[in-house]
Amino acid sequence: MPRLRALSLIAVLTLAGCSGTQDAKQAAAKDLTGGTLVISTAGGPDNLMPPITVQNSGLQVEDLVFQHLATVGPALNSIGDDGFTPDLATRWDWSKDSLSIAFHLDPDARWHDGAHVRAADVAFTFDLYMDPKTGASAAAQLANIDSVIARDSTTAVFWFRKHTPDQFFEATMQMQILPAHLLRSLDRATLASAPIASQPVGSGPFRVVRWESGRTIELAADTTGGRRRAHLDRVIFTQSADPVTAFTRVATGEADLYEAVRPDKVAEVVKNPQLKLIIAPSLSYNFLSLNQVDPATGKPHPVFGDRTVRRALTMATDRRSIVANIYDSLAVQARGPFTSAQASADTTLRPMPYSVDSANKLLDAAGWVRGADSLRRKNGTVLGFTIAVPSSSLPRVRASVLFQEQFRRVGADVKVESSDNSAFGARMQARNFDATIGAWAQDAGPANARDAWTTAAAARGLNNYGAYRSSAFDAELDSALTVLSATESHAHFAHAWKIITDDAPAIWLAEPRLAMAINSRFVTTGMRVDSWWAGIPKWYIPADKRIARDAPATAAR
Amino acid sequence: MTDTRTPMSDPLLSLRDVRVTFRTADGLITPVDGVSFDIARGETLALVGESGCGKSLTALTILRLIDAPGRIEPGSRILFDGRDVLTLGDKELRGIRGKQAAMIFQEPMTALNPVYSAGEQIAEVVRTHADGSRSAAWDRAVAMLGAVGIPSPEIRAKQFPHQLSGGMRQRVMIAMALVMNPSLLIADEPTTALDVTIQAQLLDLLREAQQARGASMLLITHDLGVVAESAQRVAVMYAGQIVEEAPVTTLFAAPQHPYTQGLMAAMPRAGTRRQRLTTIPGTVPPPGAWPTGCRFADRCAYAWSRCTTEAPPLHQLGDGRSSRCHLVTEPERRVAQIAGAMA
Amino acid sequence: MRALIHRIGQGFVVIAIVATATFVLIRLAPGDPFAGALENAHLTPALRAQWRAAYGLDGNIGTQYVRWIWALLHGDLGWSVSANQPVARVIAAALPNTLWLMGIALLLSFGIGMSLGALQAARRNRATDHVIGAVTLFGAALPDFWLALVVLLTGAYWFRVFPVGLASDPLLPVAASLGTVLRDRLAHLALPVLTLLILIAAPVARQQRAALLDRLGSDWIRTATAKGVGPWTVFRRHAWRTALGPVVTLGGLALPALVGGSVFIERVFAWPGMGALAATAISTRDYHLVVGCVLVGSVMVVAGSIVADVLSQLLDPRAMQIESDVSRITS
Amino acid sequence: MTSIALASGDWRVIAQRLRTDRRSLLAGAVLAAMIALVLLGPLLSPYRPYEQLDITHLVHAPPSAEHLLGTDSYSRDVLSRVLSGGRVSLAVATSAVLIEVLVGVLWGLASGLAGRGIDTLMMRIVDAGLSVPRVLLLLALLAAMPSVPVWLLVLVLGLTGWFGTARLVRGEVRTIRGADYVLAARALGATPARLALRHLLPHALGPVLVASTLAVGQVIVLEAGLSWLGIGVQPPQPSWGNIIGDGYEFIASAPWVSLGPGFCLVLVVLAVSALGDGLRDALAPRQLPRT
Repeated sequence: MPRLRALSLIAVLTLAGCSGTQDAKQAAAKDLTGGTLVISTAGGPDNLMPPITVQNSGLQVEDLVFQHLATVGPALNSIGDDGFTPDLATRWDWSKDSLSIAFHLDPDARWHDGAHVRAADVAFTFDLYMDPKTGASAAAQLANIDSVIARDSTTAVFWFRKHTPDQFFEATMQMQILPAHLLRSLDRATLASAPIASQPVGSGPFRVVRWESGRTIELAADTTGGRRRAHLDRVIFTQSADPVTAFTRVATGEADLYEAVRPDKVAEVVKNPQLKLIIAPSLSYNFLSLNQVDPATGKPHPVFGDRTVRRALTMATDRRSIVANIYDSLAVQARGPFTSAQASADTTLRPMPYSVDSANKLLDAAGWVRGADSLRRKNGTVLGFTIAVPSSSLPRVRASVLFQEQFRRVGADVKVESSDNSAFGARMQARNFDATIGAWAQDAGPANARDAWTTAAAARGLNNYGAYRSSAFDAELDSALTVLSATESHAHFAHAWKIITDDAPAIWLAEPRLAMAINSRFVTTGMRVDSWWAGIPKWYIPADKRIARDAPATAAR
Repeated sequence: MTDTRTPMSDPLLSLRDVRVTFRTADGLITPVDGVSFDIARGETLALVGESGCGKSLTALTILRLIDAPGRIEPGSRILFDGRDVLTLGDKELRGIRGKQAAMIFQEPMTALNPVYSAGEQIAEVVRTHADGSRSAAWDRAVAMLGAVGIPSPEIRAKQFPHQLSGGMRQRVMIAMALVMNPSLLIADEPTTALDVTIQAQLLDLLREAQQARGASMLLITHDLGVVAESAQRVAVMYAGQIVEEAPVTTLFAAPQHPYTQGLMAAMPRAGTRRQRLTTIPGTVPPPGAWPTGCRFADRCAYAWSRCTTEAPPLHQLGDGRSSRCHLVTEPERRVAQIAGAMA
Repeated sequence: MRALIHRIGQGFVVIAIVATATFVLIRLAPGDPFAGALENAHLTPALRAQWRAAYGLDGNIGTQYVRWIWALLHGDLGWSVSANQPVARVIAAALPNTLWLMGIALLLSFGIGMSLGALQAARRNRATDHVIGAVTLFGAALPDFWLALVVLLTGAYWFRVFPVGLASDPLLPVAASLGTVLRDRLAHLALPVLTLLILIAAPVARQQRAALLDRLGSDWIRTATAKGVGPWTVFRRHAWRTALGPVVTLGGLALPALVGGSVFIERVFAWPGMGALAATAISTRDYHLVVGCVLVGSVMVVAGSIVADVLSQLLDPRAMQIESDVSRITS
Repeated sequence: MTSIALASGDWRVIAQRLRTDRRSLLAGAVLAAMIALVLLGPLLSPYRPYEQLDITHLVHAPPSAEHLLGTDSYSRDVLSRVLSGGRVSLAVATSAVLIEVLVGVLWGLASGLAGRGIDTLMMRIVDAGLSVPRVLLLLALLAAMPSVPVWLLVLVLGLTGWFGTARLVRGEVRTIRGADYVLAARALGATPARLALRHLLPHALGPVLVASTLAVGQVIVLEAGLSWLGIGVQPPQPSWGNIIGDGYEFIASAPWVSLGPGFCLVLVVLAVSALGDGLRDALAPRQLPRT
C-alpha cells in the first residue's frame, strides 16, 4: 500500500509531548504494575454490550474490556492499514485484488472466563453486528464487507464488495470481537437486557469486577492465560450527577481524573500541584443548524430557505467571541463540518467574516426591511425563529442566548426554547425546529460527513436533521471517499467543504478541545484524539509517587 | 388604706390588703385593690360579685397562681395556717398546693388535661405529695372517684375527659382537690357551667366532704342562691374591693350596702310573686376606669356629693359585719335621690 | 380495628390513583428512553424506533397499561432501560440510601427542631426566642441546591474534613471491618444531613413554638400547677406532651420526603437515593422505573400516614373522638 | 392551633395585634421596600437586563462602580437582571399561591360539605397528590410540555401545591360543621353555598391565610430549584431563581453572580415567613387575664 503523507498535526497537540518514547522504555525496564485510577464522571453507561451501547461512558469501558482486531495509530490515519497497531490479530495479509484480508489471531488470546478466542468468534461477531434484529449502530459502516469466514481456528478472512480507502479502518475499528460461546443463545432483539450486558466478558486488558448502576464501575487488570497485563491494578469509574461535584472530587484528590474541566476551573487546576491539565484537540464540532424545511408546512423554510439570508445571518454573528465566551481557551472556532485533527480537514479554509454591515446589506437585499421597532419584516411576516436546545447541556444553552442577542442586533426576533434531554431528542428526530445547536462527536473514520450532511442522509430517520441537500457537495464527498490516492481524496474533501461552507446550512461554531484534569502521579501514554482512554493499559505510576489507594486491593473481589 | 378589722381568733386563712396589678397596653390596672378577709377553720366563706369584680383573681392569689403580666403587689399579706404564702419558697409553696389547700376551677371542659385519663390526673396529685407505689396512687384515685359519687369508678378512671359529661368532669376536679384531704378548699364558681340539678348535687357533695374533713372553703360565685345554701359567711365584692361582709343570715335579712341590697332585689325568690325583677342601672366599671370616691356611686340610688369625692372605708359594724358606705356614718342620707329606686 | 381495615382499603385507592396518573403522565411527555446521546453520529432515529419496539414501548397507552398491570400482579415491576436492570433491583439499591439519609436527617431535625421550639416557648419574647427564631427562619429561606453546594464546598473542599459526595467510599475493600464501614458511612452522611438539618429544623421549631405557646395558655396548665406539680413536670407532661400533636402531623407531611428523598440534596451530594433516581428516570423517560419509584414511594407513604394517624391518636385521644362526633351528627 | 371565627370586628383586633408585633412590622416594611424596588426596577437599573455588553472581556466582572453586583457569564449587568427578575419571581410566586389557595379552598369546602363517599374520594386524591414529592411532580409535568412560558409555569406550580390547603380547609370544615351555630343555620334553611361562604369559610380563613403567606416563600425558593434543574423560568427572561441557577456553577470563582439575587430572595422569603408567623400569633386567641 502506498505510504501516505504524514498528517499535518497541529503543533499544540500536547499528547505526544507527555508520552515520550524514553518513558515507555523506562516502564518496561522496572516492574511498574500496580496502582488505582479513579475516574470521576457525571453520566454513566446504559449498557456494556458493544454493538448497541449509546453513552460515551459505555464506549470508554468497552474499549478497556474488549479488543478490536487492530487499532488505529495515534496519527489517526484511516486510509489503508498504515500505522495500525496489532491487537487481537497479530498480523494480517491482503489479497492481490485488495478485496479480502486474512487476519491471524494471537494464539494465546483468551476470554476473561478462560476460553480461547477463536476465529469463529470473529465470524459470529460480524454476523451479530449485521443482524437487523440486533440494531447495531455500526452496521451502516460495515456495509462494504460481504462476509467473514473462519479459515481455521486462528485465521479470520474478511471479503469486501469494493476496494475503498477506509476498508481496513471500517473492518477493524467498527467492531469489538465478542465471545460467541456466551452470546450465541441470546435473543438479539433485546441484547441490552441480557445479564451479560451488565457483567460483560471480553478479551481486553481489563475485566469488569462490579457495576452498581448509577454509582460505580470497577475494572481490574486481567491476567488470564499469563498474557502481558496492564500496568494499573484497577480502574474505577465513580458517578456524580452534578458536574461541579464531579470536578470537586478530583480537586480534593478523592478521584484522579475528570475529563470535562470547565473554563473557569482551568486556573484552579493549573495552580493545584497535585493535578496536571491536559488540553488536546478532539473529533467533535458544534454548530447552529438552520433547518432548510419549515417544520409546520414541510415547504422550504421561510427564513432559512434563502441562501442569502443564511449567509447574512452567519456574517451577523461574532463566532470568535461566542466561542471565547463559552470555552475561553478550550476551543477553536470551527471552519466547517469537520475538525482540524482529521485527515480530511482543510485547515486553509477561512470561515465567513464577521461583518454586521454586510449582513444588514444582504438582509435588505433579500427583502427583509427593517421596521420602526428595528425588527425586519418581509411582506408582513417578522424575521423571527426559535432556537431549540437541551436544558441539560450548559454550552448549548449559553450559545443559544449569545446567538439570540447578536441576531437581535440585526433585527431578527429570536426565541430560545429549552426542554429536557429526551423531549429535545424527540424534537430532533421529528425535525420539529427552526434552528438548533447541534454537535457531532465523530469517529476517526473519514465518512462521518456522509452520515450527517449528504442528501441521502436528509431522508427521514437519518441524521441530516437540517435537510441540507446539495448534489455538488454529495458528488465531491463521494469521490473523496472512493478515490484511492490520498492527495486526490484531500483535494475532493477541500472542494466539498468549500461548497457546504458557502451554502451555510449551519453556522459553524466551535471545535471544543478535550480539557482533562488528571492526578500528576500518573504517566499517561498512548492518548489518541478520538479516545484519550485508549492508552490506559499502558499508563503507570512511578514507584515513588504511589499513594494509599495504589496499594494492591487487600481482598480480591 | 390599711384594714381596721378586729382579727378573728386563729383563722385558717387571712388576707390583708391583697392587691393585684396588670401592666396592659394602656397602662397599669389593679383589678384586686386591697382585699382583706379571714376564713375560720371549718367555715365556708362565699365571695360574691358580678363577673369582672376581681373575685376569681383574688382566689388565684391564695396559691400564687397569678401568671405574668399579672403581679401580686408587695404589701399584700396572705397568711395560711400561720405562714405568709407570698414569702414562701417554691418548694414549701408546692407542698401546700393540692395538699393543704386545693382549688376547683369553673370550666371542667378545659381545666382537665385532654390527653391523660381522669384516674391518672388524680393519681398524679397523690404521687406528687405522698410517696408510695404508682398502683397505690391509682387505687386511691379510683376510691376517690367513688367517693365523689361517680358510678363504676374503675372503668371511668381509665376514660379521658372528653368521654365524660360536664357533671362527671367536675366530680373528677373535686376528687382531685379532695384526694389529699386539704384543710382549705377554694372553689372558683364550681357549678356555674352545669345545669341546676347537677349543681345542687355537687354543692351537697362539697358540703358533706368539707364537713367530713373539717375543712374550710372559699366559695367564689355570682349566684346568691348558691351562697344561701352553702356558705356561713359572705363577702360581697365590687370593682376590686370588698363592699360588705356579714354572716349569711344577717346579709339576707338586712343587707347594709346599697349594692348588696340591689343584688338581693334582683334575685328571684321562690314563693313570692313579683312581676318584674328590678335591676341595678349601669354596669360595673372596668378596672382601668374606676371613679374617684365610692366606686358604686354612679349606680347608687343614695349617692350624694361626699360619695363621689371621698372613698368610703370598710366600716366595721360589730360581730363580723362591715360595709364600705358613708351611709354607715350618715344613715339619714338613705333617701332615694333617683326616682323608681329599689323597694 | 374496623377503621384500620377501612383505612388500608383507602390506602390502596390512593396508590392506584398515583400509579395510574404517573403511568399516563410520563408517557405524555415527548421523547423516549432512547433519545439520548444525540451527538453520536452512528445513532439514527430509525434505529431508536427499532429499540422502542423491541422493549415494548410502542403501542398505545392502553395496551402498555394492561401489560404493566399484568406484570405487576406477578410481582414484576418491569425492566429499567436506563439502569439496564429489573426495576425492583434498581429501587432496592436506591431506597436504603434515601431511608438511611432522610431517616437520620428527619430524626435529628425533629429532635433539634422540637427542643429549639420548646426553648423558644420557655424563653418567650426574650433574647433567646428572637435569636433562635431569626436563625431558623434564615436557614429555611435558602434555596436547597445553593445551600447544599455551599455546605459541600466548605465541608469538603475549603476545609477538607468530609468526603465530597457519594454515599460510601468506592475504594472500600469488601472485607473492611464493620467499624471502618460505619465510620466511612457516617463521614459521607455528615454534610448532606447538616444541609437537611438547616432546611427542616426551622419549620419544625416554628410549629413546635406556636403549638406550645397555645398549650401554655390553656387552663389545665393552671390546674396542674394548682395541684402542686413542679414547673418542669408541668412543662414536660402537660404542655409539651399535648403540643406533640401538630408536630406529628408535620412529621406525616414529611413522609413523602422520607421516601422520595430530596432531588436537590441527592443531586449535589451525588447521593444514590430515590430522589436522584426518580429525577433521572423522568428526564431519560425510563417509564417503568418512574412508575416503580412512584409506586414504592406511595405505598410507603400510605403505610407511613396510617402509622402517623395511629400515633396521633395515642398522643391526642380527642382526635378520634371529634372525628366520630362530627360524622355521627352530620351523616 | 385553635382558630377563632373571623367576624368583621376581629380584623381590627388582628390588625391592631400585628401593628404591635415588632417582628411583623419589620417584615411588612422589608416586603414593601422590596416590592417597591422591584416595581421601579426598569427605572433604576443602569442597563437593559438582556443587554450583553462585551462577551469576551466583561464576563464575571467583580462588583464595581458601574456594575454594583458585577456581571454574569453573558456579561450582562446582574443588578439590572435582579431588579427585573424580582418582578418575575414575586409575580410567579404570588399568582401560583393564589391558584393554590383558590383550588385548595374550593376543593376543601366541597369535600367538607359533601357526603361521606365523595368526601373520601376527594380526600384520597389529595393524599395521592401529597404522597409524591412536589419536585418530581413538577419534573414530570414540565417535561411533558414542549415549551414552558411563564404563565404555564405558574399554572403548573399552582396545580401541584393546593393539596395541603385543601386538606386544611376540609379539616376545619369537618370540625365546625358539627358546631351548633352551623346546625342552626342549616335548620334555618341556609343553602350549602351560603353556609359555606357565611359560616364555614371565615372559620377556615385564619389557618389558610397563614399557610398561604408561608407558601409564597416556599414557591420562590422552589422556582429557584426548578431553574437549577433547567425547567424554571426560561432564559433569557430573568428571575431570581434562574440568575442563582446560572451563578451556581461559579460559586467558587465568581460568587457575586449568585449572592446578589440570593440575598434578595432570602430577604423576601424571611419577610414573608415572619409575616406568616406574626399572622399566626395574631390569629390564635391569646388568653386575656380572667378577672
